[in-house]
Amino acid sequence: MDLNDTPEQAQYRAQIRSWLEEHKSEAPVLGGEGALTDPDEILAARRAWQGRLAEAGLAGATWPKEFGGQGVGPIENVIISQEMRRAGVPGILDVIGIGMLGPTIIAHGTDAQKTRYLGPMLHGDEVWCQLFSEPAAGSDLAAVQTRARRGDDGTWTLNGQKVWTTNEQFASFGLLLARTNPDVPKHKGMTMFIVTMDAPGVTVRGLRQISGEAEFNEVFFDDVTVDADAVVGPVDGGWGVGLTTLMFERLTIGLGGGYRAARFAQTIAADDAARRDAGVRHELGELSAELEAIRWTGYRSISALQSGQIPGPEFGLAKVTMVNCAIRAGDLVADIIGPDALAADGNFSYMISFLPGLKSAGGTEEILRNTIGERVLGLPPEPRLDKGVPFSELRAKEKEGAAA
Amino acid sequence: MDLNDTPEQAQYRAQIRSWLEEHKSEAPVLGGEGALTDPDEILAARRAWQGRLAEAGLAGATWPKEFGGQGVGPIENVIISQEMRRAGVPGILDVIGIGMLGPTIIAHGTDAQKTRYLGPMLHGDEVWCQLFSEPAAGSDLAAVQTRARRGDDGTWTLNGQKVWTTNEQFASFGLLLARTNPDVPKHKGMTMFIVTMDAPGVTVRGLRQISGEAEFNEVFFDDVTVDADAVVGPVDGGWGVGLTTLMFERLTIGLGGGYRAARFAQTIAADDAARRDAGVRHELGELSAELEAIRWTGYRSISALQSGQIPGPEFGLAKVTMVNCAIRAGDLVADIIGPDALAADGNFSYMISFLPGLKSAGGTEEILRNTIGERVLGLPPEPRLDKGVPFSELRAKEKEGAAA
Amino acid sequence: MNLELSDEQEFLREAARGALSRLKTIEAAREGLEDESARLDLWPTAIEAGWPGLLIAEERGGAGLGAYDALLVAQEAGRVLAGAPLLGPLPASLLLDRGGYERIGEVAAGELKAAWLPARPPSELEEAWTADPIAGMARPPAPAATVDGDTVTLNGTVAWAPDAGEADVLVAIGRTAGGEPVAAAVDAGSAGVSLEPGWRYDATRRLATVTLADARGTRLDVSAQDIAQAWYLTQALIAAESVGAAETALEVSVQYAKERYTFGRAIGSYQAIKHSLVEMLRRLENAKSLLIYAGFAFSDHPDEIAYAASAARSVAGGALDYAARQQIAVHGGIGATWEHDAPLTFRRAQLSRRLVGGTHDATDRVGEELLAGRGPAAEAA
Amino acid sequence: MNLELSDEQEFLREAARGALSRLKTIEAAREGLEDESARLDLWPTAIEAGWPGLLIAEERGGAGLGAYDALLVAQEAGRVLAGAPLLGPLPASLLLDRGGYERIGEVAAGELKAAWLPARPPSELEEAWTADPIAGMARPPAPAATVDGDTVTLNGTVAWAPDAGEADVLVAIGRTAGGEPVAAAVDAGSAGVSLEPGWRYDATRRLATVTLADARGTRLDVSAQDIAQAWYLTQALIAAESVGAAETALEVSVQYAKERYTFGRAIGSYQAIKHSLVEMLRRLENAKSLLIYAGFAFSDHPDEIAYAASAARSVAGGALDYAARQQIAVHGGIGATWEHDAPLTFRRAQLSRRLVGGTHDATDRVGEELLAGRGPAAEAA
Repeated sequence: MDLNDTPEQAQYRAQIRSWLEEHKSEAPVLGGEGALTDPDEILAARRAWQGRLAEAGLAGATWPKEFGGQGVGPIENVIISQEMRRAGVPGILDVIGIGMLGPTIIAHGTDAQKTRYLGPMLHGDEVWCQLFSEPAAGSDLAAVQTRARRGDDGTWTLNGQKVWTTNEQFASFGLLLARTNPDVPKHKGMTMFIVTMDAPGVTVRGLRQISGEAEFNEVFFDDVTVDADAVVGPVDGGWGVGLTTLMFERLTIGLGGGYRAARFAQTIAADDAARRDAGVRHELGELSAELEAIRWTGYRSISALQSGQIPGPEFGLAKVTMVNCAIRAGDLVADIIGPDALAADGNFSYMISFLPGLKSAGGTEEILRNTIGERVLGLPPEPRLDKGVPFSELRAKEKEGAAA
Repeated sequence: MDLNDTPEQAQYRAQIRSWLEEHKSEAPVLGGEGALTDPDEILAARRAWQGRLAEAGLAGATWPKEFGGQGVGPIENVIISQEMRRAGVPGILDVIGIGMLGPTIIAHGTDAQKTRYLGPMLHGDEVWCQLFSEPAAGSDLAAVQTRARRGDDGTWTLNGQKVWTTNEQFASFGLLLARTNPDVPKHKGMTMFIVTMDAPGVTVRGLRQISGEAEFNEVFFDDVTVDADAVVGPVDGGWGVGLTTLMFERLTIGLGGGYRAARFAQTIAADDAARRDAGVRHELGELSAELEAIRWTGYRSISALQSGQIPGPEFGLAKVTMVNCAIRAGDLVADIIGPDALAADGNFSYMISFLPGLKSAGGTEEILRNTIGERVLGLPPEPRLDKGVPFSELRAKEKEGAAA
Repeated sequence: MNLELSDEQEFLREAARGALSRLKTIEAAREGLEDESARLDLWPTAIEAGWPGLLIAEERGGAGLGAYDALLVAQEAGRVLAGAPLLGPLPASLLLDRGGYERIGEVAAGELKAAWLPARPPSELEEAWTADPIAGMARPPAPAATVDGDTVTLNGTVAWAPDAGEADVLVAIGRTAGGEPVAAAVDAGSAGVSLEPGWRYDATRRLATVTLADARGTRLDVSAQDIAQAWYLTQALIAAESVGAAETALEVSVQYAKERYTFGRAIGSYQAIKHSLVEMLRRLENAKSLLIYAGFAFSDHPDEIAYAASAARSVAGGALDYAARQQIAVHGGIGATWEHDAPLTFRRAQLSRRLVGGTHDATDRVGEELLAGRGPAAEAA
Repeated sequence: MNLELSDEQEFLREAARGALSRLKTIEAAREGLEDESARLDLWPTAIEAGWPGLLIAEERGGAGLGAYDALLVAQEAGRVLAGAPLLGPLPASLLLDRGGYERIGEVAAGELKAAWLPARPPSELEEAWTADPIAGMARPPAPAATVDGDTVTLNGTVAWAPDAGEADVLVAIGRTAGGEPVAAAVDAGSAGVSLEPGWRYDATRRLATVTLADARGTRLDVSAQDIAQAWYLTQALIAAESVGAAETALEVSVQYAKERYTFGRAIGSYQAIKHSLVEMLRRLENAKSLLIYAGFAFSDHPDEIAYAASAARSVAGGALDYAARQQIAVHGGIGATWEHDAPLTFRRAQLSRRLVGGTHDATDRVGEELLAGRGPAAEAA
């Protein structure tokens, strides 16, 4: 058991650290004294900072060298994150593009696509968004209804709605999954497209959450035209392309920070009655022990990465633990403070409002438990009623069922 | 809102109370000073007491008069139970016979069966047991494998095993569900039989539970012969007969006593440190409030009976609440007392050992939640893979799946 | 035994439902979060429906109804997240009616709006009468009171008192030097009374922090038991509101679970969703049973009021907490958006559990009563 | 960062698994409930495997291994519900080794069997060093100690001490008049020592209540921190045993859920079963992560030992409680029968959670450390 770096990693870390030491004054200040406040300024500064990071090999480090990356492994990526956190500088702006969409294009895109899109993505000149989820699809990502029809001239016309997406408001491009053939089973009739976000017919609308803030967007497509060369991967083969994106998504979760027990403890310790209450102490202990556990689960996944394994879906359970413990912590702290804990400017009210939505974000807890039960424990799947049924028939059945 | 009797009920109650006042000295003493200890003596005394109750109209009161009952409604039955509890006398011995199996025979039996069996059942001369559940069937009552084959002489030969049954060790008869045709879907090929428990080939074995006590039995049938007139209801129509039994079973649950919060509170109050501990107090409060709720849910079902409604399956949720609260209470009390709470002769160790089994008794919590979700909330059922498939094929599929 | 509603009770409930249905309460709950002017004033509705006088004796101009009747109204208000003025006025009316308040007729008619300043009865671990704190877990003592004949002089602060900001007359609970509680009717506009109205998170609840500095009021001739009953009536009313809100959350969620499909099946056919809806039902049914118990205690068994009302609030509070979170979860992502109604239920649940002692304290009280041997006598009937 | 086991650790674990697999530990756990002679004495196994000297320095005849290595052994013992003599001997060996005990070589070789009498370090709400009580929630102070040179005289009782009934030498923790803890090696056969061996519910655990009446022992030269570490080592060992037992419960339950059919499907395909098995996994993985943390604290961050070991016990205890009950539930009725193994896991879980302070107290300690600002420093690495 060794929490330390190998000599090679230590050297890599030193190199990153020294670059950051030298350049951190160039990073935008997003919090505390002297912080930027104007959203446009923040955006511009973060784009520029991502550009600096890319030049220095700290953005997209796992990308192959030919596309501007460093060709390093996931563990080096973790080291970069740790050092950036340590240096107190903001991370890259386009996490989705660099972490998931770029790698998808590298895997499935044409040479022309790679040449055109990867450079500006890496340097933050063009931000990307992911357009997979739809309101009617829910947990079933493959139940895409956004329709792409091919015209006689080979161009495609898109109609539909995407949701639960971020960054659209300043994204240049989106990677969009659309249905191109409704008459085959649902996984088979989809195609992946690159869409220009300022194309005519694209409308982005903020989707306000419980807190009142628009953490996500809805995007509407109304007769949006894209060229034939916007297709990524084979026509009607979009599901396979999407799976690549989802695989890269899994690599990016579970290593992050999350809620720390000490923060809740400080608030409780400041209230003498709460501090001496046996019930409060016990509840704090219980949720903190679990939060501590997932910190170490995080180290375990880093260690797994290090020895060449990809962390299994069971590490997704850390998210379940994190969300549920944070919910308990919010309830505990607000029970102690009382109604004032719920004041709009309270230290915990944003968290209390944010968590119920987080519970569903990135797949509901139920879906995650299914996946882990099946992939990790080897339990048999639910019977599937939608297998092999053409998508158009499925939709008709649903409408019938819901009306019954 | 009125917790009191109607004038008619008050009169009925007075009549029951006065009979009990007069005759309670004849009841066997089962606990405290002067209690019987010899199991055979206890059994004989309880048979005799059931006979006295039957003569007085206090056993099988809801049975039609022609079969020895009083033809009264369920609310009068509740009054009888309440008064017996109040008088501190034991109830009837053969709850299963009088509450469920007798009514089944009344509904589906032949005249000869009614004449032969109902009288001795009512008076405790012949005790009955229910032989439905099987080890391999689990929650699926219809997955009966016990086989009944008809011989050329019209008699039937039984082979198989039943489980989770009570009273076999002194029962004269059992009502048994067996498969008579495996080549039709599973609900269609079963038949209900009356079996003599001392017939050659019947073996009863106690099934020890966690506590070490044999609260249930297994019964083995090894080439047991029954006559053609032992069939209750139509041949291959046993499932319908069984449903009648289950309907009467539902009427008998949910009105009983269960665990009372005061008992746990007394133990806690006796420990000064526990009594003053905020966490203990809160946990006691939480589980007690729920236990109190189901006491009033019980009154609600009595009130529903009174106005002619049969309590819905949602009242089955009271059992879920009861078991889970009692488990929490056991854990709380044992946490306070420490290892001594688990001593074989401790006040709570039997309860702690008993509850895990009770959680599955009478259908698992999961099955109950399915039933209530579907029947009460109107939610759609799970997809059924076994519908319309011949039983023999189902079994073959299972064996294949389990081996995979 | 008959626990069905009487015809009069059915009528009362239907009338409340009807009156509330004519108002856009849910919309107001949402819009009120950003625009205070969008909030509804339900006092006219309350007057029209006769709620202010519900618990006041008929001979003094009220309807002379019982606590359970008030719970039926509160449950209906909860169903549509209405900010009905009940938690402040009804317990106040109980004390004013019993205490021989002169202008009780005006209170009953709704011409004089009353609200009480809740005071928590002592318990083994907290031996004084206390008020809700502005923040934190330590409860301050109820305002200090000196009694001179019919006049009571009060000093102290009571935070987060429902409906107190709009009241004409406050029923304040003071604590004498000897630790005994005393109730007084204090004119809201009189010297030494300062009111700081405010709201938190749930725009349907009007709250106020009231500071009394040598404020004078008229003594009400009520016992410590009466004052305790006002506290437990408030607990039961919050329980009933919570039951109503949880009931709607269940109905809405069941409906959605039948209509929404994923992987070719209605989501309500999946055990995870189905069982969580059944868990909502289980908690709700338990809470309903305890509302009946609380009503029964008020009408027939006053020595069980503390136990029954606290149990009702504890279980109903838990039922609403669970229902509010599950309603969001069952609806998936859309359930956590501003335009959906589920977050409004969630806001209601979050604030309710922290008002008037809080759900947590009600649960503790159930334990307190049992540990002190004050649980229910034995089987009823 | 490398949290994989070293080759030596893999070997230690495999050796433990091998040694235990040659014994019928599960059968003994069942038969021992009715027949004390059926219980296994695992001391010979322990000697052969070198467990008594595991934590003793190499120069004094031990293996010089670390706490995490001991946890690996405990986890293996837990997997097969073995009554391995670890909870008494290992913390005792830690104190004897650090304290300059003369006969440490014999202890390391297993010729002299040592067990400690656990004493709980103070906390904000319980300011004295205390012992486990015979019954009830109030913890008695650790035995009173008077120190005269190298001799310590002890008076007091420690209940439910693991392995103490079979020990040759007891490591008793006394409390001086000034409230400071002092450790002493006491010959189990010496005057003033009375041992009452006993067991409860789980036949694999040998326990004893030890009364010291002017019993004399030799002072061990250890600090209060050392004594506290013995307590937390015991917590971590119980955690590791619990992880092992929960791991087996999960494996057995998953296997059954794949093979058992109802309504035409394997029961493991139903969400209710599947999600509860995943919940077993979630708790188990969390507990495993905390075992690593506890091992890391012992080897690299002694100021986090209290926090890490307590967190491990808290989460592992919860994982075993849950797994034990779910194992029974997944198996349906058959899981609650005498002949099944699931009740043996349940017995283990029930007793474990009440030993050496209990799971509950370990959870409280996690809160204690955080409230006192003694949580982990920041991100490691």
